[in-house]
Amino acid sequence: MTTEISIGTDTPMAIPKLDYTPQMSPEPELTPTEQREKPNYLNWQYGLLSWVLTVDHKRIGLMYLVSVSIFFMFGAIAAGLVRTNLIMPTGAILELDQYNKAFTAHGTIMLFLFLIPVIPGVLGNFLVPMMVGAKDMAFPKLNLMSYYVWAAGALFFVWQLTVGGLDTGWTLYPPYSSKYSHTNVLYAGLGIFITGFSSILTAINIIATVHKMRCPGMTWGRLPLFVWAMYATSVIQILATPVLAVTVVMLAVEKIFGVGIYDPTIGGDPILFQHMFWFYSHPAVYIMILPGMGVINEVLTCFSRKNIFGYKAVAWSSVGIAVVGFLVWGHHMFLAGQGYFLGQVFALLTMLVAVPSAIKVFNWTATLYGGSITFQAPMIFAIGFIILFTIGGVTGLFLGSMGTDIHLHDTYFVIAHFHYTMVGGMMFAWQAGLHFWWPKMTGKMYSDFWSRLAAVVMLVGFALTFLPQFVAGYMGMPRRYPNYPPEFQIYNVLSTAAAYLQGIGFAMPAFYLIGSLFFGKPAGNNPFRATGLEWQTSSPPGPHNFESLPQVYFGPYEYSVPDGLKILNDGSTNGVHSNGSANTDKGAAHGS
Amino acid sequence: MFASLDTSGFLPPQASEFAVQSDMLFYYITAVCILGSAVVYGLLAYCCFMFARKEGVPSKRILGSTKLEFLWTSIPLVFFLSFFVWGVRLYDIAINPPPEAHEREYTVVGKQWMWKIQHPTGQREINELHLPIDTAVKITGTSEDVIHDFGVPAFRSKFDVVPGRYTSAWYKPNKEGTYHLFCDQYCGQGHSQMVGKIHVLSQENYQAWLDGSYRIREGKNPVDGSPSWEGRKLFFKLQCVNCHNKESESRAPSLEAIYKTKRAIQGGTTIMATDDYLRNSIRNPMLHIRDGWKPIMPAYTRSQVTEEELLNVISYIKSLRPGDLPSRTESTPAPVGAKTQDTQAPAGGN
Amino acid sequence: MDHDHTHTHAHGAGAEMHSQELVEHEVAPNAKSLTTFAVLAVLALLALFIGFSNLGEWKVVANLLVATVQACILAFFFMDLRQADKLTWLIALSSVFWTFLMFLFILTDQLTRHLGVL
Amino acid sequence: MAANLKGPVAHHFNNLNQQLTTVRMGMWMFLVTEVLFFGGAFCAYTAYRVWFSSDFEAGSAALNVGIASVNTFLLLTSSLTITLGIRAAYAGNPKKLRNYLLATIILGVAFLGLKGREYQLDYQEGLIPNVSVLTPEAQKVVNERIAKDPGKADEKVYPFNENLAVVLHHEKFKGEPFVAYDPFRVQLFFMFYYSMTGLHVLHMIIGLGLLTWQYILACRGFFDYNARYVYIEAMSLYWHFVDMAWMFLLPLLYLAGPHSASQALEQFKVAIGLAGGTH
Repeated sequence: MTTEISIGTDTPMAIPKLDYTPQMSPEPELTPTEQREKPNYLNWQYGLLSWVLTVDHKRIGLMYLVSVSIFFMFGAIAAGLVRTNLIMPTGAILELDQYNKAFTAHGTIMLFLFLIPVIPGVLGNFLVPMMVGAKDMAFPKLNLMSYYVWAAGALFFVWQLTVGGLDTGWTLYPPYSSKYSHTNVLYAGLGIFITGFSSILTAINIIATVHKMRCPGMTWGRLPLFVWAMYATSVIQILATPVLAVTVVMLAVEKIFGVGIYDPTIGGDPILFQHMFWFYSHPAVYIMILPGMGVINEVLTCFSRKNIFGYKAVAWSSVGIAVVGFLVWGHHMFLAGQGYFLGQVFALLTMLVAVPSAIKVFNWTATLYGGSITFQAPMIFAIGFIILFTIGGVTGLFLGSMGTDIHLHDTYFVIAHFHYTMVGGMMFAWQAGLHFWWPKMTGKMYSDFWSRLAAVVMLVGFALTFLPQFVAGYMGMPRRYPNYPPEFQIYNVLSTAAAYLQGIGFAMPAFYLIGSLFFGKPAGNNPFRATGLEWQTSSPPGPHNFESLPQVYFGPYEYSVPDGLKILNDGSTNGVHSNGSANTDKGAAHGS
Repeated sequence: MFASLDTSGFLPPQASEFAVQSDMLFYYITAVCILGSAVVYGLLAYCCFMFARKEGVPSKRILGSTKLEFLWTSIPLVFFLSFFVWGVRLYDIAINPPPEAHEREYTVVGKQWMWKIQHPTGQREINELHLPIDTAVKITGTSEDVIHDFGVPAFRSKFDVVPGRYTSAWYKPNKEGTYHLFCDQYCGQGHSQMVGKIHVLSQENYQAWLDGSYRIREGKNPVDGSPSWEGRKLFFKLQCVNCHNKESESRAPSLEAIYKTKRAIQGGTTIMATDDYLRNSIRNPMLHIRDGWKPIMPAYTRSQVTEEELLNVISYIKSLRPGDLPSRTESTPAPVGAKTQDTQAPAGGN
Repeated sequence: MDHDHTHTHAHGAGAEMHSQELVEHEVAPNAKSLTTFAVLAVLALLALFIGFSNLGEWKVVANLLVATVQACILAFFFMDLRQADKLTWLIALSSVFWTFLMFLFILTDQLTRHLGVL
Repeated sequence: MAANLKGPVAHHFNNLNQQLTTVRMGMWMFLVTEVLFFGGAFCAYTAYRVWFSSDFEAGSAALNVGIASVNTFLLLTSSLTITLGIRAAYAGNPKKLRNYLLATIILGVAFLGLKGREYQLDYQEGLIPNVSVLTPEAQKVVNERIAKDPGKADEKVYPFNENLAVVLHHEKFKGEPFVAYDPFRVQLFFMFYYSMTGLHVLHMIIGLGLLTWQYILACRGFFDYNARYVYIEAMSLYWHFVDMAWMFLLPLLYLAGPHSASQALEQFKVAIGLAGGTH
């Protein structure tokens, strides 16, 4: 570690020359064989039971990783069907109802079984306890339970797919879903209910962990921003998910007993469903994107060797999004017959909630300023995130402004917008995080070349997939159309072609990441020379994360201070110091 | 099922004043957003190239700058609020029709999977709406089953039709032409079949269309509810179709497209087929006999055809175009527009 | 939402952990619990009395007032909110606050929708 | 007092204090989700309560307020007993704790028993939307109507509406200021009644299961480490919440309509078999 510390300062060079070689720490202190003997969370227990009954947050994280990846594959296949069908104006491969079931499957699976659980389930489970210096989640058994609850909910989705699918769209609007759809609304509703319960449990666990399990010295001001983001996300999950649950319950009651809670012909009100549904489902998009933003903070700072620009602003913007994000759901209903006055309130709050996201984007960009940037896969993904999320964000403004929303509502413009935020934002953040922490999770390093290539392919493929859809949407092409007027064909063909490229991109990591498990070279404890607590332990981490209770003296992102001690002594930086490379000799836990 | 409409470039046609106003806001937001994104991307590119890792050049330690953060909090906020204000004013226009529009209220009923439309003058259409140019009209809609959405991109207009309630919008078309009508709210299997056409006609064409003598779409039948539509029913009721039909061996001259044409009559002269001519040929056929036909046409007296009915019949005859004349066996067909359903309309479900 | 909370932890979890004493359970003499129960029972009787009266419009309002008081007493004494720390208060209040937000916005629309729509 | 709390510290906690406060916090956060879960139902209910107030009051009039009143006190008492249990426990009296747990369980079961009886009576009165069939009385009414006007013979009969009419015009409502109602909206009220009380009952059952489990643990000496009382404490928080939910269900569902003490008493007698059927 001393070698890390001195990098960059020891030799003042006359002519600095560009150096794109990855910033790898020198070869790990331990030879592979030694590392294998060293007990870690993967090898200290054997056998199937030690996995299915584990309460270790790291193993549960891996279980989530495998499961959500499988469901991502399902969702992607459904997306492929949808895009392929849209090559022809009259529908290339699917019947009308098949198409409806395909896009519904795509929506429900991607939302409830991938986007919502992926980062809280995998990275949140794996990293939050390590980042706050704890041995495990606050409620390990609850953690395991929430995984199995989620799996049970997922089974209901799979079941309803196998027995004929669902054709209501993921929004389940009554009276179509309650009265006119002959597909498996009840199974899907049950699935939504149960998976929601799981995400509540995870959220409780994370919040309790952040509040109660922080190691000595880990103040709120020293929490990694990923933890802040996960905290805000969990708050949303706890406060919003129950409302969706009860909404779905009432939908089921209406469907079973044929009583009009939402059915206007017997006194009910379909708009009420939309209100209660969006009370969850709009905050849900922040459940999906906030963890991604958290990941970006970690990756950007590490690969630009910089402090985050404006720690407080970024942290509180997460909380701000979490709170204000609850009060904007009505912008999904400007044209649904919602009251005009309330619509104005929602429109105003929508514009306000856009501000924290803007702050984040600018702060990220500013973080790069004056850095020493290298472009490994996680960094390329992170930059891709900023590029795509910016587009996703600004196009949201068109939809948030009541006037233009009239024309763009329910067109492909909306589709493109939320794919730019959800996929371009969340998926790229997820890939960045996965590539960033993969060495920590597995102890193996993946192929630098292939990972960079995959990042570029995904970026290009994604951008080209959804840019044409903005145009098609502005031309007026409605969403959820298996057939469409011929003049829209050109945009759809472009979009589909790029979608295939994107698909290739998303498939690549599966190969080189799994390959790295067998052929990858040992990553070492801290391949990216990052400062987070999770990097101070061995990789893969030991069964209880740290060998001794870590003690934190410094803020999270002290990349630019190779020798923290000096600054600590002259006290010039009011106690904000790296808990990582700098103070290895001050009792902070580190694996080596 | 979809006729490709002539749409030029990347922009949907602007067929109403509101479309222009809506696009102005759209362009405004676009300009601001492109500018903002340009700033972000510029900084991003600059940093990525200028601060790529250089041997021996450490990174600076910058913790942040409240001034800058205030800057890029307040500036976007100002623009966002401008979007909000302009957007609300635009929305105001969209939901508040001018007073004259209330006199011309068209009603729309959405149903899986068709639009049933009725004109203030009583004419009914399915999946088609003919509108007069430069006239503010109000559209009030509801649904028979699920939630639909009556969307006309060319007017930048869209509103959900909700079962159990009335919602509405208004247009003032200012450009003749044929535009798309979409159902924008997912409504089940036939969602993408629930589409149609908006025809914006000149005032006189619209009037002609109303009484059935002017038709844009192919198909033999006058618009439902128009005089010609009544006339057509009488045409069958009074057995005219027995002789005047499209069969080859028909015993009477074809009536297709004869209005305002010269007709050769016995005695070597010709006569212009005016309304009077048509009227006489029915009330008193022996007045003028068409050259080359036997005088077998019976006279229809007031007791058989009232004056009103006669007007309708004549209006129908005037509306006949080549190929429109029905065959004897034909019965009263479905109203105009219904055939656009049969393309892929699924069985059951509605 | 948890601003004040941040301050409580500003000096660090480590210090916090040692400074923070166990949430005391000074053994409330059963008398206290019984008194609480008595009050709650009286309130329940009051609720029934109102329910059996003919207040018309105001019946539900009065009843909800009583129920709210009951709930507060229950939370305060039986659920030991009285001696709970800031964080617990924050959690409890946030639930009330968000429920309030939901009611505020949804009911605003449900009850005023007919206005302003053409 | 804090000093004499003893117990094993789970592997991932640093000290007992951390463990106990964490458990309490977890349960409180779970209660937040419960509040919003019921809150959503209450919100929907309120919207319709305001729109269809007279119909909802009519529906409420047909409910069995007698059982509800008694149940209120059962639940209150159970809240008391579990509190006393915890107090006793922390005062170092595990035996009392066991007894109080048992008392709580018994009270809860009694509540559920009465609730079941109430559902049964509703079923007998044919007050289950779209499920119930014509009760004999309602059949009589329908027959009379048809006899009076044979033209009505072929019009559709909605069993719920007929049964409701019979119940609402029962002599127990004589002299009540009664409002006109739309039976279909009353069905809506009953849907809320069944789903909200049903959810409440579900919570009761879960709570009783946990209580029983803890009672068994208590008997098997799990709570010899008195630090583990925190689990009962968390459990009691949940139990109190269930009580709290009922405090709002009572006025919103049962007391909304016109009722009288005498009628409530009558209904309760019927329920426990001290008096003949309501009709």
